[in-house]
Amino acid sequence: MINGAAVGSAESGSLFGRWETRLKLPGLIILVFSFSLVQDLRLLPLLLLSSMIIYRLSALPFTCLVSRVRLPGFFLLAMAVILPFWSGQTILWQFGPLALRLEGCISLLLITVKFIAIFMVVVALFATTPLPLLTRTMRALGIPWLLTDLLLFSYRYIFQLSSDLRRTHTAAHLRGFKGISLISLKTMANVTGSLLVRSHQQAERVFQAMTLRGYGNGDQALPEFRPVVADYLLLAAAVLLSAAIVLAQIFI
Amino acid sequence: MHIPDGIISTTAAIGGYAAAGGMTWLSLYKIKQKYGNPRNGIPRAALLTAAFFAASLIHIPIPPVSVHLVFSGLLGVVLGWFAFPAVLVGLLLQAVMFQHGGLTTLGVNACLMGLPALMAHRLFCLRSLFGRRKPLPNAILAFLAAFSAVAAGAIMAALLLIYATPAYFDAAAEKTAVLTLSFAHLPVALLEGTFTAMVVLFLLRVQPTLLEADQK
Amino acid sequence: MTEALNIQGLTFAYPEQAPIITEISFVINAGERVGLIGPNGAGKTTLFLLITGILQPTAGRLEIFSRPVKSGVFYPAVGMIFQHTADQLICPSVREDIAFGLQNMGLGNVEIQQRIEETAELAGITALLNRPPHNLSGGEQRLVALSGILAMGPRLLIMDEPTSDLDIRFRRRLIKLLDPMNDQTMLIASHDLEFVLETCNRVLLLEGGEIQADGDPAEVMGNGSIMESHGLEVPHSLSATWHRHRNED
Amino acid sequence: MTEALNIQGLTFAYPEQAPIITEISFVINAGERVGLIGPNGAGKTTLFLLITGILQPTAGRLEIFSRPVKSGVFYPAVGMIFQHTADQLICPSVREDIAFGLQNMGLGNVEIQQRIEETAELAGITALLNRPPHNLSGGEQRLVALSGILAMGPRLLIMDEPTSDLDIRFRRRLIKLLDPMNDQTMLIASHDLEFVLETCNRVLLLEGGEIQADGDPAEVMGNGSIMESHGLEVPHSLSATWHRHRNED
Ligand SMILES: Nc1ncnc2c1ncn2[C@@H]1O[C@H](COP(=O)(O)OP(=O)(O)OP(=O)(O)O)[C@@H](O)[C@H]1O
Ligand SMILES: Nc1ncnc2c1ncn2[C@@H]1O[C@H](COP(=O)(O)OP(=O)(O)OP(=O)(O)O)[C@@H](O)[C@H]1O
Ligand SMILES: [Mg+2]
Ligand SMILES: [Mg+2]
Repeated sequence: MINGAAVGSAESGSLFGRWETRLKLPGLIILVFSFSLVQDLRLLPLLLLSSMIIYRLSALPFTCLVSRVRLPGFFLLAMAVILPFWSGQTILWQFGPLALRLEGCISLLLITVKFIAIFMVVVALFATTPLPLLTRTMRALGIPWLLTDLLLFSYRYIFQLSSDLRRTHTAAHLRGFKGISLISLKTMANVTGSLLVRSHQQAERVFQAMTLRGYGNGDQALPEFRPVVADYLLLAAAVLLSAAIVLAQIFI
Repeated sequence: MHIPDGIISTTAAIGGYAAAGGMTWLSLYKIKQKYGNPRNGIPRAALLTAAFFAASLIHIPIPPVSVHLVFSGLLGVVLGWFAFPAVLVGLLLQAVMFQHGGLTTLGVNACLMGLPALMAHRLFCLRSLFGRRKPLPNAILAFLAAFSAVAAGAIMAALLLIYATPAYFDAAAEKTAVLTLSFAHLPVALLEGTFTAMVVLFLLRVQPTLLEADQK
Repeated sequence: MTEALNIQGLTFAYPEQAPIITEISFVINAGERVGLIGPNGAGKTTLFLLITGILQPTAGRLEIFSRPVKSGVFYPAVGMIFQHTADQLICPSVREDIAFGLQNMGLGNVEIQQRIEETAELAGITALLNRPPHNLSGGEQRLVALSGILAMGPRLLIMDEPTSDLDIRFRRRLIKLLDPMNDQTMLIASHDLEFVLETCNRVLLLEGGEIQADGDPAEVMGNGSIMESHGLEVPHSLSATWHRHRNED
Repeated sequence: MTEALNIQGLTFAYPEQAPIITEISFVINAGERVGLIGPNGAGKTTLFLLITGILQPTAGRLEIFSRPVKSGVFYPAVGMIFQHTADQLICPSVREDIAFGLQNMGLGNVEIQQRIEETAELAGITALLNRPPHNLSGGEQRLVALSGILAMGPRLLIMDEPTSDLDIRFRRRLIKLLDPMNDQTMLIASHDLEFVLETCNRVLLLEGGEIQADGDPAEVMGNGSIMESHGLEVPHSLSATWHRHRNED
């Protein structure tokens, strides 16, 4: 389920992998928000085109997208069932009680295209930025250290705790546990409770270890900030594109 | 409930970020008030966040589908004021590790899960009225806390989907949709409530200090 | 003689990795007590997970008491003590934890209680029955896990690193507990060669994915050239007898 | 001679429990390598937590290099390797983990990188620097934790159970790594008496909250009556020399 390799599979060779994270993060966030602002159907081709270019720049394979779209895709599917038939007044086509409505179809089109465009940009962002780097960048950008430390340490323990959980599961199986079902809810609760208790006990020891190495004593060094011209150019391109989209949406 | 990118309006997305920012600020303020040096609480909050994250990957089959627990209630009960930052961090971790997007809706999703978690925490704190270590009030309050956390999350999500998406429902259809979405979550809320009550009973026997997030 | 465990041409690799175990074959007869030694990462724990059907072999055949091992199937005949015992303790009290496996076997309440009392008595943990297992010391946790397994009456007992972190008193207690179970088949992985020497009557040396030696514990572990060529050392008690023998000659 | 550690009348009890440590007094001089032995639950880990200022004594005085220990204050002069090494590795990569303590000491980036390279070289873990610590083997984790501490240049090195779960190769590597640090003051708790014998020049026996013996390792651990009265055993290598001596007499 969780594997280390999938995390920030830094395509560091690509233009995107090399883009200074402290500029990449704000640049792409501004861009996705400008995408989400779009209401005009005529802007959709521009959105798709720019997200495709961005995805190309990240040098990620296409399969990367497909494998990750499943979870949010399910939600989109639900919208596809609801919107065209229940939203709006203008009926395009009627079959018994089932009526295909224009406004719903337009909404669906808008939602789908915006989703795909934003999705591609966000995948390109996260797949080229390893989490530890992302965390330090967030701190450099002024996010409170309590959040960034929490993020970093949670990330550190996820792998270990999921393998702890797996081992506990294995142990239960070896003693005849039939697997997860409604009937075995009590065992599941025990397993979860055990995991929490052990995590709590471990947290105590981890805190001791961190204190001994001076946690909270000095400021952790921030990643070196050495942008080159290309970094600023990319940021400028992202900001300009966002501005263009916003202006077009307002004035066209 | 996990609202993907591009579905809700930008105003709602930005509003979500603003609300999440405010809630985080409030949480950090409360944490500082309680711990003095809030760094002391970080390893515990981080390990428990990771544990919840790991546990939420377990799917429970309710034929014909399989659901996974949200844990918003349990999270609130165990983490107290740390629950909101923990939810935020958990969602960001998910977005980064599974890379399924959710960046513009991060604030909204954090509120959908974090606010009910805080509510669950307040609700569970009522146990001090009945005797903190008595199993029955603990179990009942844990059930109510988790049940209402899921229900609140579902209702908030349904409202958001109706009023913040570019859809044009008539009033009657809206009402039906909210009701349907909420009722669809009824079995999940029941499951979550029962499960949380069981875990709380376990913790009460094995490590009651884990339930005293409000005590410091 | 009954075969407790029959392994033929067993090969295993973790996904997308080089094989950890390559075409291993050996037979353990009922009543043998076999020590499994080998350096860190040799694959001892992996071999145990294969035997218990948790991992599926890439190739090869695996039989326990003449029944082929199918993954995911529950065999109360096999019991395993984990390297990290804490992973194995899941219930809120020691009593419930021992009962867990027995309930899954479908036993009645009276028999369950009786078996719990008996095993706890044997392991000397009767006083702990109502405590939560999570707050016990490492040695006590090991004994509780062992009781949970022994109560199920396994015919093959597998232990992974049973003495790690234990002091000499608990180690003695463990040896004493295992001692009278003379007809019990056991397979014990350990870096504690003295422990293997005291409890086993046969030893297997696993390294580089293959069984490098198989035989009498004193002979295999006393052979300096075998041990050193696999990064191990002759245990002190054996080199001592060796010294003594030489001196007496 | 400088005093590395001076403990006078130290007493400690966990909240609402009977005292674990009662009026202990001893002095460790700079450059001594002291082994701390005693059964499970004797309070070895507790004593270490007191020395490092994580726990606060109920009564008594505790000085490190003539400075009283205050709880909550950061002393880079003291480094500790934990019993569960995995708890000590807190960053997502080995390099960052070694850097963690150095950053908290307020060192500059260039010096940090240099110290990382040097210590990694010394411990032989250069190849691991970019890997996440949590999926290293137990032995590798121990070496990484040790590097993280050594890089901070502690004057007193405290190790809790450093050889548990290690195979003989890693155990050798650890002994070799510690060997040239002759002027380093060390305090090592271990159930592995052979390891204590090989690395220490003084031994303390802790039981029942008190120091029961203090002296030369071979003498204390070779004394059957002391060892047995505290639930320990004379290590094999000593009983062998003993045998040999008797034979030679
Ligand atoms: N889930 C896994 N996925 C990939 N590789 C693994 C996994 N578990 C173990 N390995 C690798 O397989 C090899 C054998 O591991 P195993 O735990 O079986 O060794 P071992 O003999 O039990 O070692 P030890 O004495 O340290 O317990 C190691 O190199 C380990 O890194
Ligand atoms: N946080 C705690 N709260 C209460 N009691 C504790 C706590 N930690 C340890 N103890 C108890 O204190 C005693 C000493 O424990 P400690 O861990 O110091 O022993 P140890 O000598 O290190 O044992 P081992 O050899 O098993 O590591 C034990 O009886 C233990 O149960
Ligand atoms: Mg192993
Ligand atoms: Mg200890």
